[in-house]
Amino acid sequence: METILAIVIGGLYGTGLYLMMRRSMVKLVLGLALLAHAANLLIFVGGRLVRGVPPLVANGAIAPPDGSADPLPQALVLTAIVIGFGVQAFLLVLLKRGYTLMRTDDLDDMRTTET
Amino acid sequence: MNSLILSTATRLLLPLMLLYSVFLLIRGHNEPGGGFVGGLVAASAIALIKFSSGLERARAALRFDPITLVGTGLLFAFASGLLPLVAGMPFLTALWWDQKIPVLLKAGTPVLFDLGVYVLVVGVVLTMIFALSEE
Amino acid sequence: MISGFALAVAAPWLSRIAGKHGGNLLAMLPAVLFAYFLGLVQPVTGAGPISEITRWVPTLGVDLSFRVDGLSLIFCLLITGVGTAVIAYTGAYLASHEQLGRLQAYLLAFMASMLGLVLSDNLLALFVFWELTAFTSYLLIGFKHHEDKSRGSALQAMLVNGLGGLCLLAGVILLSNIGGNTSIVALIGQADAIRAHPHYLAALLLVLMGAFTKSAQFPFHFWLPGAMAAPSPVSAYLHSATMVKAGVYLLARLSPVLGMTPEWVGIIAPIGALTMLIGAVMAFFLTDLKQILAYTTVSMLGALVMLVGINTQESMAAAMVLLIVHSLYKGTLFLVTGSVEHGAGTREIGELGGLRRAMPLTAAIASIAALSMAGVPPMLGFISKELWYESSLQLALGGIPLVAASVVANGLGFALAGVVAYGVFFGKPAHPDPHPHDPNFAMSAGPLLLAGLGLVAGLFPGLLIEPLTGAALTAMAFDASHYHLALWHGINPAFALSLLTFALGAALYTGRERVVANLGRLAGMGRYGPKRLYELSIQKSLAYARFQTNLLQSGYLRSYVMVVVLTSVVMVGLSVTWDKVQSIVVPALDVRLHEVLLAVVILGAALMMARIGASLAAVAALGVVGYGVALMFYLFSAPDLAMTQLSVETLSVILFVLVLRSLPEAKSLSSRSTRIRDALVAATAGGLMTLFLLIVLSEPFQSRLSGYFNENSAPLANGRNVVNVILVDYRAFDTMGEITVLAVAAIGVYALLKMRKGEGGSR
Amino acid sequence: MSLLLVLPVIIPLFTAILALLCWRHINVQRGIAVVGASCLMVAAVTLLLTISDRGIQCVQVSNWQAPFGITLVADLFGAVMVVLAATSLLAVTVYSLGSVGRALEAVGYYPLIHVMVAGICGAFLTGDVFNLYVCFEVTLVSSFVLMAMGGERQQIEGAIKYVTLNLMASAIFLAAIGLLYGVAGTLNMADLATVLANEPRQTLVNSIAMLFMVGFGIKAAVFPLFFWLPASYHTPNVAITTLFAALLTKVGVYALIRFFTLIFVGDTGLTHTVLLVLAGLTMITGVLGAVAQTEFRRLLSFHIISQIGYLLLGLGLLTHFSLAAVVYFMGHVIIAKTALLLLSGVTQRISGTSELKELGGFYKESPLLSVVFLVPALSLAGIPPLSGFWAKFAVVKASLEAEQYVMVVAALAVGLFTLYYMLNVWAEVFWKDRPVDHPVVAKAPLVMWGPMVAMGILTLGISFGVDPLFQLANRAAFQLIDRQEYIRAVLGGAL
Repeated sequence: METILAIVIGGLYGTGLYLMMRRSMVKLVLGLALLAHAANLLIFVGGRLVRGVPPLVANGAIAPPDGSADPLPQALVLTAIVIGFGVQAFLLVLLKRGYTLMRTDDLDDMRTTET
Repeated sequence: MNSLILSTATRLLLPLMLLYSVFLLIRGHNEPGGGFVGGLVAASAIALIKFSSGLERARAALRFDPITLVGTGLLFAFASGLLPLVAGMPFLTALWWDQKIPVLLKAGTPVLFDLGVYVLVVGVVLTMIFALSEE
Repeated sequence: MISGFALAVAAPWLSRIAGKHGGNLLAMLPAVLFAYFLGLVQPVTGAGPISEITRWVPTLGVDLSFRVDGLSLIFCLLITGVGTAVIAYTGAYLASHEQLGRLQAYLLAFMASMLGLVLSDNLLALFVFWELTAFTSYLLIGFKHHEDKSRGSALQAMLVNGLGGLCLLAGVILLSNIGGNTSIVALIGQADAIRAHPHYLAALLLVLMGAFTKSAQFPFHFWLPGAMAAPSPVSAYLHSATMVKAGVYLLARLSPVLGMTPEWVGIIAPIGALTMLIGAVMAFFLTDLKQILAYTTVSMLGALVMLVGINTQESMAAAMVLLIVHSLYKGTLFLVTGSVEHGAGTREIGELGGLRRAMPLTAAIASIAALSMAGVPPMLGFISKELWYESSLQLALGGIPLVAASVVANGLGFALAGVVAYGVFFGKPAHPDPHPHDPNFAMSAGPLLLAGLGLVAGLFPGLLIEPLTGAALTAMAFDASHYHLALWHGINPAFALSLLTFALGAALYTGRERVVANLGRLAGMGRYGPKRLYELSIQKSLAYARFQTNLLQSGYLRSYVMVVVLTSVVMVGLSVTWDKVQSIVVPALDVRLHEVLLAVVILGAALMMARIGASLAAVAALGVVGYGVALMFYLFSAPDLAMTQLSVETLSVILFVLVLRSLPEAKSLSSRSTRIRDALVAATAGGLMTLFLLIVLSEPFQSRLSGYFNENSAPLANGRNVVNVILVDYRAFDTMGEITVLAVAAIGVYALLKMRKGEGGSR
Repeated sequence: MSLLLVLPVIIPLFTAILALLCWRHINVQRGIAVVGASCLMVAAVTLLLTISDRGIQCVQVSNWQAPFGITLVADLFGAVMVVLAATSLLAVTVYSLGSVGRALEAVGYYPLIHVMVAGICGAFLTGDVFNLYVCFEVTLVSSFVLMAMGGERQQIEGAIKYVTLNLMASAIFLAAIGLLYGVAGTLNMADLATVLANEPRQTLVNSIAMLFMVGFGIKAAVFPLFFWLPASYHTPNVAITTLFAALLTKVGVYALIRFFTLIFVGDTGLTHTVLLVLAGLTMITGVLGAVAQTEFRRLLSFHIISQIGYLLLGLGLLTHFSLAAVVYFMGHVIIAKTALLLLSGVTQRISGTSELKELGGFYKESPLLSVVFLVPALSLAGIPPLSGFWAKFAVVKASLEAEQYVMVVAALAVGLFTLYYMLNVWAEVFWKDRPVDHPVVAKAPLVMWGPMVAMGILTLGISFGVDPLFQLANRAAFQLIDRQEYIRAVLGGAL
């Protein structure tokens, strides 16, 4: 299953990057969102996959059952998801503000600071 | 948006959702859940008021300025880190009270920390939603 | 000695206070220093060098070790002596100028740096002062800063010197690395080893670059005439006694370390000779007094460098005497030019003549100086020329071109001495000016003194010059015990050459107008000189810089993204080797149907986004990806993640919709070929990532951390949800950061939406 | 001790929280911000002195032993960086009182700059790879907001590019962490250093190292990943630009230095050669970019890039002396650059423009300003005896000793170009007469002058105090090159 997910991750990176190379600001944001998904999945898969044994300690037990999933990548991904959300919310508002100011979604029109 | 059904439903749902959010917060240390998800549920409860009865009502129901909630949440989490410093331990060391408080299972600085996360998430989400709806 | 130097360094600040009280007061400082150094002549020539060390940056091998020997003493005396004259002169010359105080401050700072340069025994300290002289002279040359021309000249001087300075820096570091020491005295001890080192030639060339740019040798000579934009007293100081001589000083100073090799003689002497000729010839065709002086300076610098290049005891002695002579007469003549301009209002020789009557004192001073310049006995100039010829004649066949060049250059010099003194002050008044007059005391005293010294020194060479040059020769590792200096050397080949020089000079002076008229057309060739090269290289670099910057920094975000992606692909691709790719182990396909379906849905939704672009449908597809990922988390034992991802995804979709409803439907903006190109790049990057991940996944894996978390969560951390315990306890610091990010994002959203247009007010 | 190490993070964070709670009271926020920045300064200096006294120190946040919890480690290099961050923050905070204006102050300016510095200090002190990512994000998000804060068109344009490229960096960084964990199974830097030292799969580690290099390279504005910087740095308020210029790219460089002295030193033949090549190209493109500019702050933006090249050069050489040079260079460039940017704000305030063509006359009008310009500008151009000379000298010497002659030539040539455009600025802004159609529009308040002059004096201070400072840099370099002290401090006998 790791192999398949590796392909999915590659696909997410590819489409994300493709969207980022478009001229539309909205596509850019969508692309970044895909990139974030890809990175999160990558960390998750990097810690290897385990089916159906979450790292929870049963009431009264001392440790999670043997063969339970690696909890650390999960914690890392959780942090990354939340951070990603914060960034994305800001990005969306930036996009909105940009559109209100410039009345365009075309990134090629946004070169006034450099030319 | 001001439909009667929605506002009635909200009035009924609101306490339930808030309760559920607190439940998620508390159980988080032992089962899936935690401050973040709990906070999101609580925030959506308030957001529901906004959609049913308008921004002013939602603000009134919240009582606090959401930005202040953000600050308060950070402060709680931060304080849970500072307390151990007083006891001569490193920043954010978990300290636990010996006595078990019923319902809450055990009380300690990690719980305070999670509570901070909860409050902050409510503040953050509502700041965003309120600001976006004021446009 | 240290105290004297400290005072000089403090001078800029002193002068700022005293600046308003006139230049005479400030001239006291160099005068006192001059007296002080004069007092050192006896001990130094008698008992040998005096040195003193202060630690400065021992970590980098830089100390302020000052050492007074004959060589540095000659320079010190020139620097302070001419400095006294110049500073006193300046106070009167620019009496009413509002920035006089600053100019005086720069002059004093410059003097201090110059002193530091010639006194330092530490190569790096010497370099520090070297650069300081360059910068202070930059400020001096650009004194008339409101004029474009002044700014340009200052920049040009600074850049040429900067170029040399950088080479010198490399040379100095190389030299100290080879010799293992930064003290010049110590390096002299290692001279043989250094000359035999494979890096010798590189070090020599780098040092020469420094010396040649500073001393205005061909092809770097052009900055010197350009620097004439400075006020006359500044020119007098920079171009007679100080700045430009620093290069000669450096060569002389390092000759015991680097000299005495075929490379040294073979490179330095010809360049010196060439510079000498070019300077003299160019000067001959000019009509502006200051420019003439500038080019003759170039010529004499060439001569000095040539003599140092010949590197025999005689040539070094000749160089030392010539150095003194030149400083004295050239300083005088520059100051006189200032007085002439001050009095007559022009510097064009065509418009000047017969000023003798209106400015008798100035005329007298100028004549004395010019005689020295012409090398007529009994002036010191005559002695130097004799020595010069003698030392050149000692060379075997190779010396013939040098001798010939010297005679020609001196002949031209003789003629030009006539031009600047006789032509201006005697003869017919060419352009009757309303008020030419002799300047006041402060302006006359300096030149008078300098010119007088030249005369006295010529008559009594044994008095001061002989011991000084003798000590200087000792400093340059020659045995000077039998060294003797006299005005009259008897009738010998050198004297014959002198006579030849006079004859040539006289002929050139009388025939000057005809020669200039006939050859004047050739003067246009100057346009193709190194100055043009300098301008071109600046222009071309600028143009290239603009071109490259516009190319790279195009403003197109998509090309930035593309470059970043390609860079990543190349850099990572560089390191992924083929055998690694082959080592990928595809595990036995342990899959369930619903998982594969889920994977296909995620991938499909993502690909759909790429096709449909920017619309609510794309947002829905993004939602599908997000929920799919959440489900994947759930399937693989991460309920917390699934829950979080689910709620976050919902929230982001809501935000997306809230924002997107105010935006128009996006059109497809790129052409088909662009899209294909981008898709290829993106696919390569994605494919590489997959490959990379597969390589990693093929390796066995053992977490070093998770076992500990699993064992201790319940007993020690009081939590049974290990992931949550990690978040609020083991790695609570991360979570602290995470919620801070959220808080900041909220502020950001608030700030962006609340800010009204025009409130930013930053630009 | 355990307190001292966390103070650089919690002081600015606490300051930010307090300021956040006083959302509506701007004057209170101002007070809190200045007091907070001063406290940070005191804490940072104390930290540095302690480290200098007792060697590398570390603390386990949450009190779980390394490598399981998150370790904060302060070696001399980290402590120096913290002091520099605190210095810039203090200068910029005071400067902001006069330069930022109510509009920005009302939407959280002060909390944001303090959060940003908290993130930066965290990055300098953390001994954990993932925590470094979190600190980066804290820094980054606050910088996003600061960048876009004015809400003007230019800023939004700049911010979009800035945000996009930096988020790419984050995504690459995050992926690299995932892969690294997938190979080494740990996140603690010291632990990683020991694990990877015995790692047979060097080519795999190399690839991961490259991924980190790209991620950090974007943040450090290395060629050819620097585009976000010139696109955006000149758009926000000068105080914000100054803070960014002083610290943001340096965090990237810091991370590169930390990773490529501590963790990825197994195959320096590949990684550090690549670093050298990038260093040369970065220097040259940066300096050419600066030469082409006609606006003060954009010129300074490109200048930042060329200076990054010098820092990388020192890292690429990876000798004890070259690293010492880097540490000193870092201090020099942050201080001198801050001084110069603050000055650009003053000239802009007075003249109402930052186009070089439209400026002028300051030499005549303000000798003080002239001196405050010349000192850092010449220092950056490497004129002795100012700090930049010592920095450049050390780098060139290190390159010569390593026989990297191409780098020597590049470094020296870049120095000449730097001199050229610094003098050009001097000629345009100071020597040239003030253009008639661009008269003086305002006066700069004392709170703007103060920090600017102070940073100028500090530049002189590090110039003439070069010996003790370089000794410090030397010791810091020893700790970097001899990794054992670091590893022992973290893993053996921790608090």
